[in-house]
Formats: sequence, C-alpha cells, structure tokens
Amino acid sequence: MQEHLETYLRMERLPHIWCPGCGNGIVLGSLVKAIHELGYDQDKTVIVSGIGCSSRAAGYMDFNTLHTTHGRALAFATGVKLAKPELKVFVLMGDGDATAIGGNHFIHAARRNMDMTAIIFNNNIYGMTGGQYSPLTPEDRRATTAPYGTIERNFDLAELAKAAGATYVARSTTYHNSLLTRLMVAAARHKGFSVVEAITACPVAYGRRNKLGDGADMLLAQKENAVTVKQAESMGKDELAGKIVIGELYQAEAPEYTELYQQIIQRAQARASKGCN
Amino acid sequence: MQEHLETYLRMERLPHIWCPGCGNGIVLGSLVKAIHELGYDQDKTVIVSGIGCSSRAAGYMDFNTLHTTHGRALAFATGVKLAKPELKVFVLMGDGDATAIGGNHFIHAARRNMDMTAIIFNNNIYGMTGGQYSPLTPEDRRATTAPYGTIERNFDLAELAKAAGATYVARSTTYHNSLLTRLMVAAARHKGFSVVEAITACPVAYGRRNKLGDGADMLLAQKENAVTVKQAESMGKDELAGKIVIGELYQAEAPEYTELYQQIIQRAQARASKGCN
Amino acid sequence: MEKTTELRLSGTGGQGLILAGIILAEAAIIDGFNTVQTQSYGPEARGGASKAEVLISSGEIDYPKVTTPDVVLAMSQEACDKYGRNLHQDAVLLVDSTFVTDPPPAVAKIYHLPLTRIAREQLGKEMVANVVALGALVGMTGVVSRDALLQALLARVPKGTEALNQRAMTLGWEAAQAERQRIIA
Amino acid sequence: MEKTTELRLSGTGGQGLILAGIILAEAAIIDGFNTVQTQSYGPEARGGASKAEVLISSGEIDYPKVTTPDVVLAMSQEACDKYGRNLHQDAVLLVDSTFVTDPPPAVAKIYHLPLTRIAREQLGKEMVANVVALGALVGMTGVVSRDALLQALLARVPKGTEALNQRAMTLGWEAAQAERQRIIA
Amino acid sequence: MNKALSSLGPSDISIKSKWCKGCRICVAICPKKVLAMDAQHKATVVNPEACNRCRMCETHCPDFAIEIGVKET
Amino acid sequence: MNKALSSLGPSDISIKSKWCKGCRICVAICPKKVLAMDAQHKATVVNPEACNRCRMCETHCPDFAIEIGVKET
Amino acid sequence: MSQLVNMARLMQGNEAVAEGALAAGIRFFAGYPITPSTEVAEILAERLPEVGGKFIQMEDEIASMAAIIGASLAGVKSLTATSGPGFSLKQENLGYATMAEVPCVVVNVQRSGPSTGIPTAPAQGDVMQARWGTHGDHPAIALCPASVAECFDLTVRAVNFAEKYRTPVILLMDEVIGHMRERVVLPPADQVMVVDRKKPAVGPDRYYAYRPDEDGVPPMANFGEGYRYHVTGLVHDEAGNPSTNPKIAEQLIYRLHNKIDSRLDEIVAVEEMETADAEVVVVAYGGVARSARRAVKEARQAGLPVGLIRPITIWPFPEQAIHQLADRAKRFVVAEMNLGQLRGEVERVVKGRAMVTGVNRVDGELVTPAEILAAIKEVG
Amino acid sequence: MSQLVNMARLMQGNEAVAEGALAAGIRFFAGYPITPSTEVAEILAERLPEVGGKFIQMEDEIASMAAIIGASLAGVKSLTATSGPGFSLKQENLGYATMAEVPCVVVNVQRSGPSTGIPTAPAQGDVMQARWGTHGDHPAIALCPASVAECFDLTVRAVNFAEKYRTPVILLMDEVIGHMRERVVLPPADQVMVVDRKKPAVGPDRYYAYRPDEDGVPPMANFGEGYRYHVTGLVHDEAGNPSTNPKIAEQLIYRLHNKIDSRLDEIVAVEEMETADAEVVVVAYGGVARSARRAVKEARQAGLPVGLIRPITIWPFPEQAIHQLADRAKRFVVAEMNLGQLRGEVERVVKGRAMVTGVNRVDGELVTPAEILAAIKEVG
Ligand SMILES: Cc1ncc(C[n+]2csc(CCOP(=O)(O)OP(=O)(O)O)c2C)c(N)n1
Ligand SMILES: Cc1ncc(C[n+]2csc(CCOP(=O)(O)OP(=O)(O)O)c2C)c(N)n1
Ligand code: SF4
Ligand code: SF4
Ligand code: SF4
Ligand code: SF4
Ligand code: SF4
Ligand code: SF4
Ligand SMILES: [Mg+2]
Ligand SMILES: [Mg+2]
Repeated sequence: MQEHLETYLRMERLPHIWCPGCGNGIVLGSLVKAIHELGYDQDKTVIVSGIGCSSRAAGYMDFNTLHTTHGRALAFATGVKLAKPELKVFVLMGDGDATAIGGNHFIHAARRNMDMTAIIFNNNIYGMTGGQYSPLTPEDRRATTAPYGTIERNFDLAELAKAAGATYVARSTTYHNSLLTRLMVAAARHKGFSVVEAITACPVAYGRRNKLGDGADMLLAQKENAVTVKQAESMGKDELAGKIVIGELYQAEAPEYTELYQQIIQRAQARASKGCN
Repeated sequence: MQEHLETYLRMERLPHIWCPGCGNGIVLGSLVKAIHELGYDQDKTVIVSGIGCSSRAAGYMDFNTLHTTHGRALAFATGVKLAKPELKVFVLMGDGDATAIGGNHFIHAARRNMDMTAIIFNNNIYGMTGGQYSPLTPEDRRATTAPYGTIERNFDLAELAKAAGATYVARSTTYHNSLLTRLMVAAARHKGFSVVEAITACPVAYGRRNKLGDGADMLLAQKENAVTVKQAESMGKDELAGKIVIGELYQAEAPEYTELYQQIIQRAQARASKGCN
Repeated sequence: MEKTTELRLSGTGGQGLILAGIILAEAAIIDGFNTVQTQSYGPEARGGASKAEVLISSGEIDYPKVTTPDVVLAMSQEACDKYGRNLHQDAVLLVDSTFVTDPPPAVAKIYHLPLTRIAREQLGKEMVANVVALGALVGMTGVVSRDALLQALLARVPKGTEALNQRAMTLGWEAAQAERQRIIA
Repeated sequence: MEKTTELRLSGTGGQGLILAGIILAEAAIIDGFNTVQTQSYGPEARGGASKAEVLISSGEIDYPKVTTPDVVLAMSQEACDKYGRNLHQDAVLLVDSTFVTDPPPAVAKIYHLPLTRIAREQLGKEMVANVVALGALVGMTGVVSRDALLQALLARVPKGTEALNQRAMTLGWEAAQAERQRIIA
Repeated sequence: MNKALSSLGPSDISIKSKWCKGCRICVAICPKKVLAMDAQHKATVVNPEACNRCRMCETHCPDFAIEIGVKET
Repeated sequence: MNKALSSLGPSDISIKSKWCKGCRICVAICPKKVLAMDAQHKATVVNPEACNRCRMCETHCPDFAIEIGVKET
Repeated sequence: MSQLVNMARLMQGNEAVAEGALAAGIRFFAGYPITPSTEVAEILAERLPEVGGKFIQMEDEIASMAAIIGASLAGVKSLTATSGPGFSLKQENLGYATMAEVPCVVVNVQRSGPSTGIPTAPAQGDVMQARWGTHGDHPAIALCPASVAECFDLTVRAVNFAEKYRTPVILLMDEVIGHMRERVVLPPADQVMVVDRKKPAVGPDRYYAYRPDEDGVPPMANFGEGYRYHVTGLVHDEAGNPSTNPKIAEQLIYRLHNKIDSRLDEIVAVEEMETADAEVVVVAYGGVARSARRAVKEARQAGLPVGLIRPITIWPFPEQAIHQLADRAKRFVVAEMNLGQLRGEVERVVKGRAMVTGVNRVDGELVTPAEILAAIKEVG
Repeated sequence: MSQLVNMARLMQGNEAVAEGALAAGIRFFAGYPITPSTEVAEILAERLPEVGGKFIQMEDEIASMAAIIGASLAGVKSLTATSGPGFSLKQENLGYATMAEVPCVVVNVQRSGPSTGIPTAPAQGDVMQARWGTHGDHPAIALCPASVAECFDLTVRAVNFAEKYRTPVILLMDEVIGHMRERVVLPPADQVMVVDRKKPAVGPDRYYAYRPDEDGVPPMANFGEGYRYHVTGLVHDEAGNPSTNPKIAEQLIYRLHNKIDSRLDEIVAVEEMETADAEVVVVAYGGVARSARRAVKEARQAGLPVGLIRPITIWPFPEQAIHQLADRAKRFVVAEMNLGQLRGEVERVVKGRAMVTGVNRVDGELVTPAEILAAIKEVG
C-alpha cells in the first residue's frame, strides 16, 4: 500500500484536508489500488473532479488532475476525452456535485457512452458547505437546510444512470473497499460510460446531525446494511429498505462515442477528398 | 371544438406562428380539450413553458401563462406551485428544452413529485433554431449539426422520468390525439408529477432533412408506427425497434411535495409556538 | 463614393428569396463588383426569412442595409404593401402578379409579371419561381450580366436541376424583355 | 475614539472557539458594551473555523478585525506559534498548556493553564475546554463581568448541560485567579 | 342554435381559409375524400355529401381551420 | 527489502502519528484488538502479538497512517 | 425569536439578512448552498415555515432564480442568496426578471474570485458584474450594507424597491459583513416600512399587464387572482405578447431603464462623513467602509481635511453626490477589495476635476485602516 | 472548400468565423445552438471532421464551455460560439478558464436583449458583460469585427491571443456582421500567422505549471505529454496546488491582469479614419462602424472636420488612442446598438476634455448613417 501511495499520490500534499473519520480517504485509497492494478500510465491518465470535499481527492493524485467547477466535471471530462481519446479518464464527484447541480451532465454523459469512469463519493450530504441535504439524502433526515427533516425522495443513482444510458453501474462502500477496488477496475476496463457509487461516511456534516455516531460507527453500519446483488435478488422490497445493495448492478454493450466519432471523421474525410476531385 | 378554442385561446393572436404541417397546433388542441374536460378554472390554472417552437403554445392560451428561459420551465413552475399550491400547473416543453438544457430540472421535478403535469412536445429536433439534433433525435438521423448522421443514443424519456421518480408517465402522438387528450386528463388528475410525451411532427426542420415527407406524411407515419402498451407487452425488443409505444406507461403513488411541505409548516409552527411559552 | 445599387427581394418564408439574394450577390462578384447581402428572420431562425437585401457597387460598401432601394421584388401582397411604397423616381418595382393583386399607386416603374404562375405552369415546379424572378430582375435592370447570373445560379443549385433552373431563369428574363418592350412601347 | 479591547481566540477546528467568541461577545452586550465578533474558516465552511476574534468597546467599532490584540488565547501549538508572537507590552497571552509545549519568548504576559486537561480530568468532558478557557480569560482580564459571562453562557448551551458548563467556567476562573496570584507574587 | 343533433343534416364543413396553411393533413386523413387542396394551396370541400362527420379533419388540423357543424336543413 | 514474506515474523505495524487524525476506525475494525487510542487521540499499538496481518486497519484508515509490514527477525 | 426584537443582541450579517427578509414580508426562498452565503438559506429553512412561508433547496442556482421568479408571479415575495459562482449562474434568469418585471431579491455575499477563488475569503470583485452581469441593456439596483444592522435595513429596502419598481434588486454583501457578528437592535415589526406591489386598479377586461402608470411601473396582478396575462422574456407589447416591432422594443427597453433612472432621489443613498470641508474624499463601501471610517477618524485627529463618502446604493451609482464633491475635493481615494471597479465610475464622474487613486486588495483580506490612511497621506 | 481560398467569394460572417477558426488551428468545437450564432456550429460540424477535428453538441452552454476547456487542456485548440443567453450561462466557466489559464475562444454573436429579447435582431448590449460578466476580478480580451473579412482575421487573432496569453478570448460580434454576406478574399493558409501555446522548456521534474516566464505567461504542458500537474479554479500556487495564502492570491490575481495589461501594444488595435484634424470624432465598432464610416465620409464631403475611431479591440479598451484624440477633439460621438455602454468608457478616458455624446438604438435595428450624421451636425 505505502509504495502505491508514494507512486500515485502527491505525498508532499498529505495529510489531506478531510476531517477525522471521513471516508473520502478510503475511497481515494481504493482508487489508487485500482489504477495500480489496471497498470495505467500516470502520464496518460486524467483525473477530473468537481467541487466538494470529495472532489479535493484529485489534488492529491499524481496524474493529470483537473479540479473544475461545481457539478461540471463530466462536461470538462467529455472535452478531454473526445479531444484525446487515448487518455484514460476518471471523474470523481460528490453526491451533490454529480446529482444536484451536475445531474444533467451526468445523464448526458451516460447517454453518450463515452469511455470514462465516474466515481461518485456518496456521503448523502453536501459536506464541503457544512451539511445541506443532497438529492441522495434519504427521506426524513436532518440537514442544516432540512431542520424539520427532508421531505424529498432521493434518487436511486444506479437506476438513474441505467435509465440515462450508462453501460456499467456498480456500487460498494468504504467498508467493502476491496470490492470497491475490484469494481473500479472492472468499470475502467468496461468500454463505455461506467459509474461506480462509493458509499462513504461524512461524520461531521451528516453523521453528527443524524445521530449516526462517528466515522467508525458509520463505517461499521455500512457492514451491517450492505447486501450483495445476489442476496438482494431473493429479498422483497420491504426487506431491502435501508439496505445498500453492493456489487455489479448493471452491464450492457453499446457503441462507444469516441469510436463512433472516429468513423465520422473517416466518412467526412472520404467525402471531402471525393469532393476535391 | 371551435367554442372551446374561443374560450381557452387568445383568439386575437391566431393564426399561430407554426409552419404548415407542424404538429404543435394539434397538441395545443388536445390540451385545450383536456383542460375543458378537467373543468379547470382558467383563472386558477397556470401554463408554464420554456423556449422553442412548441413553447410558444403558452402565448396562445388564455390562462396565466409564463414563457420562461430555455430549459428552465419546470424550475419556474416549481416556484409557482410551491408558493400557491391551489393553482393547477401545466408545463409545456420541447424535447430539447426538456431533456437537453432542461434535463436536470426534469429529473429533479420528477424526484420531488410536486403536483404538476409536464407535456413534452417531442418532435425529435430543435425546431426553433432550425434543425439541430436533440437528446431525443434517434440514431443515424440528419440534423444541421449532424451532417454525417447522429451518433448519440437518444434518451427514452419515459424510462428517464420513471427512474427519476415521476409517478405518472404516458405517451401518445398527434395522430392519436384523442388518446393524447385522455392521457392529459389522467395525468392532470394524478396527484404528483406527471409526464405526457406527445410525439409530434416537425416537417420543416426534421422531416425534410430526413426525407420523411411533409407534415401529412409524418402524421400518417405515426399511425403506422404506434403500438399500444398492451400490444407492446407481447412484442420482442427487435419488433419494438422504431415503434412508438402509446398509452399509460407507468403509474405509482408517492407523497406529494406541497402536501409534505404543509406538514413541515404545521410542525414548525407547533414548535415555534411552544418555544414562545 | 461610388454609386451603389440597392436591391430588396421580399416575399414569404418558403419562396427562396435568401437564396435568390445570394445568387445575385455571387453573380455580382463574378462581374467584378463588390457586394453585401443581408436578410431578415422570423422568431429565432424558424420558418426562414422573408426579405433579402443585396447591395452592389464598384467601390466600398459601408452601411450594409438598403436605404433607398433601386430595385424591389415583391412576391406577396404583404411584401408589396410593406416595401413597394415610397420608392424613388427611378426605382424599379417587380411584382409577382400571381399573388400581388393590389399594387401600390405607382411612384416607381412597376413591372407585373406572373412569376410563380410561370414556374408552376411552364415548368411544373413552383419552387423555381425565385429563379424566374431572378431572370426577370436581371433582364429588367441589368444589375449583373446574364452570363454571371447563369454561372452563379448553376454553382448553387442541386445537381440534376441545372437545366430546370436555367430554363426558369430564361423564362424570367424573356418575360422581362417582353414587359419592357410593352412599357417602352 | 474610545479604547477597544481586542481579543483573539485561536486553536484547532473542533475546539469550539467560535462559540466561545460568541458567548464572550454576548456577555459584552449584557454588560452594555458594543461588540463585534469575526472568525476565519477552512476551505468553504468545512471543518469549521480555527480562529475567533472579538472586539469590545464602549464606543463605535469600525474596523471589525483585531489589529493589535490585547488578549490572545492559544489552544494549540500551531495557533500559539501563529498568534502568540509580537504582542504589545500589555497584551495577555493565555495558552492551553495541555497542547502548547513550546510557548513563544515572552513579550507579553503569558498565562499557562492546562485548560483541556482541567476539562478532561476534572469534568470528564474535554468538549467544555472552551468554556474553561472563557472562565480563565475573563478571570484574568475582566473584559466582561463574571455575571454577564455566566448569563451569556447559560443562554447558549444545550438544555441539561448548564451545571456542567457553569462548573467549567468556574474552574477556569479559579485557575486564572490562582495563576494571577502566582504571577503577582 | 339549439338544433337537435339528431336532425342529422349534411355536414357543415367550414374552413377558415385565412388560417389554413395548406399542409394537406386534412386531405390526407379524411376517410371519405371530402377535401382537396385548391390552387391557392388551401383546403377546400370537394365532396361534401360523402362526409361522415368523423371530425378527423377537425381534430388533426394544426391550424384550427376546420369546423364540422351541422347544416341547417 | 527482498525479505521473503514466508519468513512470517511478527507484524511491523507502523502508525504515522503525524497523519493520524484520531478517528478510531482502525481500533474499531481490528478483529484482534491490537490497536487502541492514546491520550493524544492517536492510534497506537497495544497488543502487537495478536496481529494477524489482515490489513483491515491499513485499508480502512482514511488517512493512510497505518502500514502493516513484516518485522525483521 | 420575536421576543428578542427591540433588544440588543449579537447577530451575524447573514442572519440579519434573513430577519430583514422576514420583516419585509419575504415568504418564499429558493436557493442552493454556497459559502459564504449559506447561513441565509439555513436560517430561512427554519424560520420561513414558522410564519407559513416556504423554503426550497433547488438543484442549482439557475433553478433557484427561476423558482423565486415563479413564486413572485404567484404573489409571494421571494428572495434567494448566493455567492460569486452562483451569482454568475443566476445571470440569465436575473435578466429575465428584469425583462418580465418580476419583483425579487438576490443576495450575493461576495467572496474571493475569480472562479472558485478562496471561498471563505472576502472580496468585492462582483461590483461591476452586479451592474453588467446579464446580457443585453438592462438597469440594475444594488445595495451594499456595511454593518449587521444595515443588513437588516437594506434587505427590507431591497424587498421594497423590488416590489415598488417591479424589478430584481441585488443585495451586494461581502464575506466580512455577511459573517461578522455585531451588536444590533432590530426595530419592532410595526416600525418596519413594508411596501407591497401595486395592484391593478381596473378589472381583468381592461388590464394590460405591461401598461405602465405614470411612474413607468405597470400595476401587477398575481397569478390566480383573475387577471390572465402572458409573461415572457421576449420583447413584448403592453399585453405581454411577443413582438419584434422596433417601436415596441424601444419603448420597452427605455421604460425599464427610466422607471429606475427617473427616481434616483428615492433610490440612491450615500453616507457622508466629514465631507463638508474635505480635500481628500475616501470612497468606500461594504466591509471596507468600516476600515475607511476608522482611517478618516484618525486622519481628522491628525488634522487632515479628509472625509468619507460611502455608497449605500452602489447601482445606480451615486453620480450626483460624487459629482458635487468633485467641485471641491482635490483627491478621491477609492478603497475596495478589488482592482478598482468602482474607481472607474468615480473617474468617469469626476471628469478630471480631481485626482482619483485607489487602495486595492485582491488577496482575500480586508483593506486595513492603515492602508487607507497611508493613501490619504501619500500626496494630500 | 480549400480550392476557394485566394478567390473572391461571397461569405457570411459566421462562416468566416468558422473558416478563421480552422485556419488558426481550432480542432475542437463544443456548443449549443442559439440564434444568431448557430451557423458557426453548423459549419464546423461539417468541416471539423474533414480535418480530423472534433465537433460536439453539448447539453447546454455551460457544458460547452466546460468541454472546450477540457479539450484545450488535452492540447487541442478549442472554440465555442453562442449568443446573449448562452453567453450569460458560460460566465462561470469563462472565469474558470481565466483562473486556470486555459486558452480558448468564445464567440458571442450579440442579439437584442435583455433576456430572450428579439433573438433575430442585432444589438451590442453585451459589451460591458464581455468585460465584467463573470464574478471576481479578472482581465478580459474581446475583439470586435466590422466586416466578414475581419471575422476571419479576428478569429485567427483571437485564437492566437488565447494561445499566447493562456487566456479565454471573446470574439464579440453582432447579428449584423454575423449574418451578413460579403465579398471576401481569404488569405492562403501559408499566409495565416498561427501562434501555438508555449511548451515547457524544462523536464517534468522541474516543471511548475503556473510558474510564469518573464512575460508573465507560464509555459503550458498538455495533458498526456508527461507533465503531470494540477489545474483548479481555486487560488493556487505555482505548482497549481490550492492555497489560501494572501501573498499567493495577490500574486496570482495581479499576474493574470498584468500578462494582458503589460502588453497593450500587442493586443489593442483600432482603426482610425480622418482623425488627424478631426474636431468631432465618431466612435463606433462592429456593425455600427459601417454606418459610422459612411456618415464620416458624407460629413467630410460636406466639409466637416470629422473622423472615426473604431475599436477593433474592445477590451482592453483602447484608452491610449482615445486619450490622445481627446487632446484635440471637441466632441466624441459614440454610436452603439445599446444605451451607451462604451460611451461610459470614453467619458472616463476623456476626463472632461471634450464633450461626449451618444447615438444609441436598442430597438433591434442597426444605427443608420443618417442618425450619426445628424449627431455630428448637432452641435459641431
Ligand atoms: C456554482 C456553485 N454553487 C455552489 C457551490 C458551493 N458548494 C461547494 S461544494 C458543494 C456541495 C458539496 O457536496 P457534494 O458534492 O456532495 O460533495 P462533498 O463535499 O459532500 O464531498 C457546494 C454546494 C460552489 N462552489 N459553486
Ligand atoms: C440559453 C439558451 N440557449 C439556446 C437558445 C436557443 N434555442 C431556442 S429554442 C432552442 C431549442 C428548441 O428545441 P426544442 O426544445 O426541441 O423545441 P422545438 O422548437 O423543437 O419545439 C434553442 C436551442 C436559447 N434561447 N437560450
Ligand atoms: S465535512 Fe464530511 S465529507 Fe467533508 S471532509 Fe469532513 S467528514 Fe469528510
Ligand atoms: S420549425 Fe418545426 S417545430 Fe418549429 S414551427 Fe416549424 S414545423 Fe413546427
Ligand atoms: S389541415 Fe388545416 S391547415 Fe392543413 S390544409 Fe387542412 S385546413 Fe389547411
Ligand atoms: S369530418 Fe371526417 S369525413 Fe368529414 S370531411 Fe372531416 S375527415 Fe372527412
Ligand atoms: S484509522 Fe487512521 S486516522 Fe483513524 S485512528 Fe486509526 S490510524 Fe488514526
Ligand atoms: S492488520 Fe488486522 S489484526 Fe493487525 S492490527 Fe491491523 S486490523 Fe488488527
Ligand atoms: Mg456529498
Ligand atoms: Mg423539438
């Protein structure tokens, strides 16, 4: 582990800014291991992120790193990838970043099926700004902007990604971080737009207010609440309430965008050269 | 019909600006009949629209009409409805308006389940700006910005709405406009966020470029290609390719936003008055 | 400042007047003139434009719009009402008598030609009424040479329609000649 | 311009120094003073602030920040290094000796008190170290009255913790008195 | 007004020529070939007797230009 | 370096105290109760012999503060 | 909290904005969190339902701006709060509110920029953006508080202006004022002057939603009250119908400007201190005005003929006041947490009659009294 | 189309922008359609793949701006085109490009506003927005063509400036110029001066992505070329790492401004006509400059001492040129399709030495030569 860190992280920037018990560091660790396993060239790999606590992860990673504006990471990444398809692209986003202000870019990236991997740090809250509810905060939770409890239903991120056109969708938790690593690897190897939801704890802006204990308690709760895709298959809707289904949730084949665009180029150049004669 | 028109339309503004053969007028006619059937008070009904050919419909309707900015109609409507829940709210949008620039507001409105009815005029193109492809343009079609054919997969609007949380989703065509009217009525009666997709022809910016004939040809093609939900059930995926499934596609129950908010108010006022003693 | 010829082609959306304006301007370039072409639009770009303006000059063209038109083509009554009035003494007004039934009181030289009818009846393609109009306009005013017009026309029209278009232009040109004859006579 | 007392409370994120600053400012209001309180933040608002400043005056307060602090509380070594230096002659520096092991060369009056240790060991709640600090600060400087501090404190703390907090304040106050005694002696 | 619908006279097919944009939808959709386009590209009634009052033309005209009524008899 | 892993000496549990933020995750997750929090709220090794080298602490420490190695024997 | 009215209390600037909003009758807030404005949302999330109002957190700032416009049209006074990045995103719909004449208030608590900048550090970098941020010719009203008490007062004033002139109004704060806590005494509710939008004097049949009264402001019917009309961001005629007629366009755009420009005496407010005989006039606003006030006091104590003019209304810019001072003053020192945004305006108005210099910081720190004092002494 | 180079041809302004973009090496376009800019996208959708470039229609203007920044960082010259409403939406990411120093070009074909306005009618209402539209202190470069040929030239220049100074550059068009067709002769490819971004002179181990050379501009490594660094919109140090250090913030913000401000001689361009002895100087740009040119010619024919200055670079504003003319001229007549946006700048620079008046239209019509001529004659 430690030698991976030294290879893949900007060590001089550590320790990171995250609070004690924050799960973001665990997700970052998983990602580093995944990239190591994938054997990607750091020079040819781009890490794009939005704005939020989780999005600060990019700054610690020794790659081509792009920390963008809130919610827009996937749109920046789309430009990077289409301009230079040979680059490997990971996009790190918080739940608010990806599904609140960034929701549109998320569904359109899924629809286009450009080959990149989105990793959503889902801590069910806006961490960076101090605990406002996000589209992934479950119902009836407290947040600074929901002092009487949340009344909005949360998105099911995986269902949304699927319906929008993503061709690989998976979920794990920081507790199950070796599964998380494996899923990240599989997602990256998948050709097309892949989504990995990482359930992670924000003890400071979410746990405290919802009496979920500290980071350690929240981590152990992930163990309690997780069920595998297999287990989930034989469970009823009621049984599944409050559970976290982990594993590969969806996989499909569809043409990849930059490859299709390459065909456009060929067609255009053929037509243009014909036109010149 | 004619007397409905005189009741519900701003007659002095007719004839409308739409091109010969454009289906928007047919959708507008269906909506007028639906509102008549619903018996809604014009003074208490709000029609919100975005920007696009279809969104001009609002201006012809003798209601409280709000023609907003491109893509944002649902966000404006959310303000109207939450501020005054007793108003009935219809939101008219083009396919580009609702799912390109407006995609995020669409999925969030679906998630919140506020009681209003979204009607999407799906002509598979940006009509107003002269024929650029939209997220609902099928693959391999021509558009001014897709001179070599589209390579993006289109959204399945109904699937997207469902996954995002909409509790009523239906689809019809301008050919099947009495069904369209019935679905609009059902959607409006449904408590929560309802979506009606109206398949409509844009002969000028879409049909012409894709050799689909004129407005009459395109209307008749809707008849050819439509299958009912029932019929679709017994059809395979391949058989369904290129078909338009019409009818009620999805229905579910979930608490409605403005009612939940009313409970928040009660809770807050109870707490506040307790605090004063 | 060299004299600039100011032309305005007006009608309704689908009549191809923008294309006509472009062809005219391109003909002017072939003839060695300087030229500017502008147009007006409906809401956003929907439905296309209903008015094209072309300025032709052997010198610089600064202000790109028509100030005092020298030549006006009106292919609908509405266009004629709007643009056919208050023309200067020597201005030429060409109206498509297929649609313009109520021409303005003549301050200018008016030519009535059934441009669309010619296209419809003699060519079976109402679509080319704009080219008939171009032929007539040039036939009447000589703002550009007939050769340049033909060359510009053929460079713009879809492959396979060259003959049709050339005939349309010729019919327009001839109709104009005849009308001129009639007026002069 | 009336003399303004400038206080700076510094430490790390979780120590409750903003709340301490607020309570101090509210105590000042109870005593009839004018007051301004400011703070500094981490990235966005995450993790909370690490520095609170309070100005207290019987006149108007214009510039809302500390220019030359009269009183500095440092509850971490880092804070002490950053804010404990270059104080003016009469400034008071209160360091939490639980954490500050390497105090600056004394240009000012330094008080070393094991604020956090007092909270931890005598009250079993490290959380109230900030209140211990407040008690000590007021005991040492008298910027506000002890009564006002108590009143402000009790108005802010959660129901059920009043006794604990009052004790914390008292312990701080007493520790300060003892230290003062020691210094004066 | 107040005419009994049951009187069932021949249809009164009124076409608002000013609103008709000539799209020919009504012509294409009329099951009885009642309608046709005229030289000015406007819809016109050519075979009124055949009309079965199905209102297909009326509901599909995008320009609200057709009204199917009942002729006074 | 180049130590045979099979030598399987006792674990070398190194905790980077400067990076440890005291979250107690490692303590809570260690199946062998090897770790505990010290008075400065830092993780510390209290029962090194019990360590089974499962690396649960290492992979779950959000601050990359723990490394499980092999003691030179 | 009502029991605390009329008592001295410690209050944060953002909190005073929230309280001012409630006092002015704001009953709808839609927003998206962003430092350093978030407290406005958080407090209103709690307080609005207590008074029967509504709070909603939208999916982004664009939607928030849209929602408050919708709510206002439905007849409920509405406000949103944000900071730089969010303010940039709101620009399109801010222009819509101007064009469609929908009363609403946008609070921008400025932070260091450009872009994400330093989210927790103060700045005044959005001053010109507040005037020119949205596309197309449009007027703007922006008010700038320099104390917590003024946060309350100017929020009330902003809401009143919005309602009176049917226009969006910007409350242009900075992090210093938004986050600082200060002793304040809030006025009792019955001493708060509250203005409501003008209702139509005629029945629905004779109502034209965009036909102005003599004051240039059309009376406003709310959705649901029996007046049915069309609202659009397109150029529109008096009925609200879209038009491309140049005459109508011209009238509309001029009227939108004139309803503000013809009423500068009501809208424009400045604070002047010791300007009567001032040879050097310091110009400062917001957080920096507090440093300036101290610097001027110190300068006066040192016997220097120095005064302060503090624009309370930033937009429309207080041309008249500056213009008059320029007749006598030898020098203007404009102190800002930006690179001289309002200094440009001062220069324009002074027309060369006096020197204009700046004291500027863009490092995320408040300009200090010492820096201003140094600038005062520099030449003068 | 290459065979048409070097031949006289009729070309639309928007088309010339597309051709200029290709000639300057633009190989990536991301956009969202909006009148009257859409043709730029439509033409590039067809032309880019012919030269191996990429076109993508994004879900909105925000995403378009984001995508071109991403593509530029990947090493591909990038451009987007829009109009008012879209320009408002791009502001946040435009500020990001400034802060992160990413070369890119934004074309704004101005239409009548505010809000949706009259989408097909010309205006120059976004002039001040081009300078101040995004939050926070930032510099801006905006170029303004007045002919179809200049659309080509200035697009090339915009791309070159973007690359040279690592900054977004705005091509500020108006509907008149964007939609008009004109006879042009495009230069052959080898006569088009093309500037590429400065590559690092050192190896990755010694590369600091934001350490400037003497010219204030840091050499730029592209993603994927072996130089790994961090890009952020936060205030950052020379390595690109976020910082809240006031010194670092100050240095960064000043450097971003100075790399433009210290090079005005390279960047600022004006066209002057008959100004040598002019007592009245007309100031006009874009479409209006054409009316102004005719008005000035007519005035000269009538024997009036009138000249024209046409800012080609709108931002930075050509202060120096105006300043010099103000020494002699008695009056400036600023003609614009807005309510006097650039007139304010002229006033600021003229400092009272000459009268400054305006000829303004906001009705969606081009200012006419006659109107300008009338203003020239009014007093002079
Ligand atoms: C345009 C814009 N709006 C709002 C913000 C403020 N902001 C910063 S991070 C954030 C949300 C963070 O939540 P999430 O994306 O879930 O990330 P987390 O901090 O929880 O990891 C917000 C609202 C911003 N920086 N920019
Ligand atoms: C912010 C913004 N971007 C772009 C536009 C230009 N625009 C107007 S309508 C439209 C799309 C219209 O397509 P759709 O929503 O499908 O409606 P339709 O015209 O097909 O009915 C676009 C891109 C705009 N007005 N505002
Ligand atoms: S606020 Fe929450 S998400 Fe952010 S660093 Fe702290 S614990 Fe992690
Ligand atoms: S462009 Fe298409 S959608 Fe728009 S009015 Fe014409 S036919 Fe209808
Ligand atoms: S359907 Fe209507 S608009 Fe079309 S031709 Fe028939 S009457 Fe005319
Ligand atoms: S009512 Fe039916 S039958 Fe009669 S004209 Fe219309 S479509 Fe034809
Ligand atoms: S898990 Fe890491 S940070 Fe947490 S207590 Fe253990 S060593 Fe320290
Ligand atoms: S490796 Fe396993 S047993 Fe050993 S200290 Fe870590 S968690 Fe405990
Ligand atoms: Mg989060
Ligand atoms: Mg459409």
